[in-house]
Amino acid sequence: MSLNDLFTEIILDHYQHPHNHGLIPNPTYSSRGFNESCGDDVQVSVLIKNGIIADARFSGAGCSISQASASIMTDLVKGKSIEEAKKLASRFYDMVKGTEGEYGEEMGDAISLQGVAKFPVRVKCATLGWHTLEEAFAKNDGPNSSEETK
Amino acid sequence: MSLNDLFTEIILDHYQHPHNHGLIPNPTYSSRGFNESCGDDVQVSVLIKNGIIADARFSGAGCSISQASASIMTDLVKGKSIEEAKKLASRFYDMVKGTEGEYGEEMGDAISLQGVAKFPVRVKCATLGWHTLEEAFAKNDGPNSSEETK
Amino acid sequence: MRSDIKNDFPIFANWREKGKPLIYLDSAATTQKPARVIDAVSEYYSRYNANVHRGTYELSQLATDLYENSRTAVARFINAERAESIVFTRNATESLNLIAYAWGLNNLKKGDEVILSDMEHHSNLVPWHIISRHTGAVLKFIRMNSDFQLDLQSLKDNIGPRTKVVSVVHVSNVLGTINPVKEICRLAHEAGAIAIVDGAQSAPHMPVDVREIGCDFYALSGHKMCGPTGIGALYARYELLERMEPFLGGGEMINEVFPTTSNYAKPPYKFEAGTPNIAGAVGLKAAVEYLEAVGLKEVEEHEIALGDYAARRLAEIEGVRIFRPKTTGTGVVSFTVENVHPHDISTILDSEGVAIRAGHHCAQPLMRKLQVQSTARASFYIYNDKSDVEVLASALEKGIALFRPRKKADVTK
Amino acid sequence: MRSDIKNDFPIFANWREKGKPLIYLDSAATTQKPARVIDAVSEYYSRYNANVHRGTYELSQLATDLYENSRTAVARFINAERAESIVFTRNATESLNLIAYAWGLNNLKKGDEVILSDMEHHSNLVPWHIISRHTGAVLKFIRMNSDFQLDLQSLKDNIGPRTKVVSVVHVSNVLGTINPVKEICRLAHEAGAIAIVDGAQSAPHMPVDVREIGCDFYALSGHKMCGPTGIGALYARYELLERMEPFLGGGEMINEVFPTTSNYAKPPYKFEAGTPNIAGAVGLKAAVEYLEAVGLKEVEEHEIALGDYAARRLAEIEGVRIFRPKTTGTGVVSFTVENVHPHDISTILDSEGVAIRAGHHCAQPLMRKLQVQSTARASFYIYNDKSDVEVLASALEKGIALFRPRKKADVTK
Ligand SMILES: Cc1ncc(COP(=O)(O)O)c(C=O)c1O
Ligand SMILES: Cc1ncc(COP(=O)(O)O)c(C=O)c1O
Repeated sequence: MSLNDLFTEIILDHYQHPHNHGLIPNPTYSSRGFNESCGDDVQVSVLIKNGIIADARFSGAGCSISQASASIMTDLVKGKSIEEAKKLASRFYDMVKGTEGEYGEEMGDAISLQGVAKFPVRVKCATLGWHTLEEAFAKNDGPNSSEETK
Repeated sequence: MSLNDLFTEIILDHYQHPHNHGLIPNPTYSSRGFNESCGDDVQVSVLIKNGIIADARFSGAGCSISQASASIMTDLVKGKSIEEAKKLASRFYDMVKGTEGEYGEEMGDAISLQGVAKFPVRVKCATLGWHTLEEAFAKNDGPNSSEETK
Repeated sequence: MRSDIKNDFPIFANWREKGKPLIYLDSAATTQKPARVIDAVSEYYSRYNANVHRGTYELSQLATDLYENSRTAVARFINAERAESIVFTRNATESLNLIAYAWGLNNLKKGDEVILSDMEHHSNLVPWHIISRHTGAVLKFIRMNSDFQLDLQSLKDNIGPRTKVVSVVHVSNVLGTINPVKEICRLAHEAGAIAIVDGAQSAPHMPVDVREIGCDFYALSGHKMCGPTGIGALYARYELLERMEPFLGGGEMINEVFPTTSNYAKPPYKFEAGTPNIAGAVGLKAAVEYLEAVGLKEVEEHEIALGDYAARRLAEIEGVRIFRPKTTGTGVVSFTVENVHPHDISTILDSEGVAIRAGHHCAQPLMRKLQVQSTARASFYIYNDKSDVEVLASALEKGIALFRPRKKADVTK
Repeated sequence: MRSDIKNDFPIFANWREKGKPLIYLDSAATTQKPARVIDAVSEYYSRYNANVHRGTYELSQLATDLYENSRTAVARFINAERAESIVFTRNATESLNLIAYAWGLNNLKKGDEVILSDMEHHSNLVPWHIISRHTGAVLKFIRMNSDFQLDLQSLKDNIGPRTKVVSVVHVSNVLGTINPVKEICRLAHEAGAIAIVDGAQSAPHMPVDVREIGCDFYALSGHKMCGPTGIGALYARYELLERMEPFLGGGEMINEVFPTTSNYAKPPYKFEAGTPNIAGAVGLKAAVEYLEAVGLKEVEEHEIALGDYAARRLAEIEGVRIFRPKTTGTGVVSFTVENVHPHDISTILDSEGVAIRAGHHCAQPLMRKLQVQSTARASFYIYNDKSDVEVLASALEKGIALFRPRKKADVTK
């Protein structure tokens, strides 16, 4: 259980230089998530075009794991359908909870979060962005009105 | 710790044939007391004439100890001043709580409650009548209006 | 029941050292604790103690896991649909107050009706007195018939569009009556009311399935089911918890707090303000597992058999009157004895090592219905057997002899 | 402080078995438990377990005596005028909610004012949010100055005839600030308001005298002072308790119950509905006695010395910022580190066996005042010493090195 398994170079890089940081002005879906255990706060917004995630961004503040994971996530889901993104989320949960399995190419930089499985207290940080994305998709009121009016 | 120390003949006699049972129609002082631990319920009423307890009665329902003790008490306090009655109450508490001391003549039949000291759960029963008497005396509103108007 | 089951409970051996065996017949008030539960609590403090949920280190994560595993165990024990339907409280009383305050205070209006029953424990009466005082809601009662059973017709007659809550005790702590809660919940729901079951006396004593019962809320106490004091649970349908306002405010139950407003965490956390009784929850899990190992069906059968036997045996004694339904009794046997007050009975029995309860059993309105001030109550559990009933019966006979009516003696002036 | 005091707490030896010593620096969240407390709880269950108050047999009387003796011990611990001024609760949170509900809901009216402070724990905020929603009372705040101390002038400016309640934390769980509660209570009383002190972080750490402070209410948690989880206390001036409406309704707290009304027992029983955490109270008594034996003055001096030392040592590390008043700090040291999030600090320290807390510490409004999202917090207690500070400091230096800012790497596409 070495710290280097958790705070990998890739994680620290995403943390210090996050990708897709900010919010989409008229997102199709958006949501805000809290990590009750340490106060992490993440907002995720997504733009859908022709059934495909055309843009995904996040903002907020929090620990290296939550921020790096959200950064990686926004990279990963772009160009995917909602269904594909959800499938990836579920694969991701499996990985960080330490479920046996092959986690390969399709995980992209997220593979660098595999070490989280050895730090149970940090699982919630790693999954915060993904849960928030799923909540955005699941909101009862469907796509944000912004999409409706477009 | 024999049962015969507690349920003495005198107690059982007072229980089965209580003295001064009932209520005084226009009492100087009266109060009602509950024993929260077993539901005993005692009402005590007292008539003062010329600074002396001219009459004392009790009613209610409860266990042998609470009823016998109240019966004995009403016998004892008649003819005494309020101060004397209070002094007796305090002697009585000492006795049933097992405080060392000589408890003689002045206790009358109450001496038969000495065995209560060996049954801590029953102390509250034995003191209920006396506490109710003291509460009657202590009531903020002073003597009942019935005395006032007499 | 295993004949050596008493050995699981250290208190019996420890008490015997004092001279006489303990015949503990007050399990409806609180049960004794098996070593397994006592040890689970000690072990928690000696190995895993830390605050839960907000911890960011391993020890705290271990404590959190132990606490949450207990929730899962309680959910399984009463067949709740999910662990998050379980809110930890201090006891059944707090569980019932939680509903009355968090649901009642925010949802009841003047003229709304709350239906309780003639055989409720004070814990399912007084909270509604308080809430009805604040809201103007009206209380009504399902009547009890002469066989100490609830008269469902009186529910049907009273229930209607104004009924917002029906809350009843599953098993009476005085009579042992098992009430038809499934049918009562069905009637409540038909009328659009919420249905609450006070399970303080059912969870410890029989298999309970809250989904089969169909209740919205179910309250239980850990200390009455071999668990520690200070821990209880409220089961609730999760959607109800989501819609409800919180009860106590404080740490753990919030999402965001601003100086003058706050928004709340998801249930069950929304209802668990402040540091919970973590060791209590750990002990409750051990208790649940212990009872599951014994088998709840077996517990139930053992108790009913003992209750039946005791009721028969005591009824043979002259002057004894039993308050127990003819067919649906449990291990609770309330009785009175002519000319001997229940409190005196209890002292007499205590001198023989037999612990029973005497009093109103926190059910004064029921006492008035029974037209008694108090009763004596023997309540049996897994560690009791027929020999306990024999000791009880013969001690009782002895006491009755002591109190035989006598003429006015001349010892008093 | 005795150098072998760690041996009183079994968790340290047990944890060491796992490989590395436990440097427990989260005592403001909950303290570890001495063997004496753990054993008192076990012994209670193994020898004296029965329900309290209504018992009519010896075992129940023993349990009742143990429970009531604990009340006496807690009263002595904070120098309450009488044992009946102590109400047992689950924790400080419930104590504060009890006041808010039982006093606040029944006495506050639209436009009445409740004064809190900038450094309150959520437990002294959220209950007032709930009650102000129900009553229309308005919340105001005593401001904090730049040395992390309360600015009494802002209290004087705000207090007035509409002020009905002033409720403040005695010692801040984030800053360690000791607030001038005696002066605050005096100002409250001058204005005719009731004065409440949240003592969750003072009772465990210094001699407390509620009569000297002059407060009307004082709340504490057992688990923060070497006691069990699930037991806390509310001190109140007895006359206030007498005048107050009850909070939870149920068994034990009543005198007479009728179907639709009830009247109540005397305080403190009026406020203790249902079966209490008896074992918790027994353990709390053992904790109180343990702390009295150590000496509260000694506890206080030890903690302040350690807090001062740690604050100095950590401030030497580059990028560390300390949130602690210059003169009146305690054993609580909150800090942040440039470029390293508190949660990451906690993980780094945990890997060296050092348990600290990271987060908002249930004080989000205070975090906003401090303009941080969260802090790391080391909180010291009797079983900590300077060597713990050294391990903390060097682990922190290691972590900071790991997180040194780097250029955008090419490992990411
Ligand atoms: C200042 C303060 N008040 C109240 C509380 C609440 O204590 P508990 O969670 O034991 O109810 C705490 C504990 O974190 C605290 O530090
Ligand atoms: C039927 C019933 N309901 C509620 C309660 C209250 O339980 P507790 O005192 O554990 O809150 C009891 C316990 O006496 C009970 O028998």
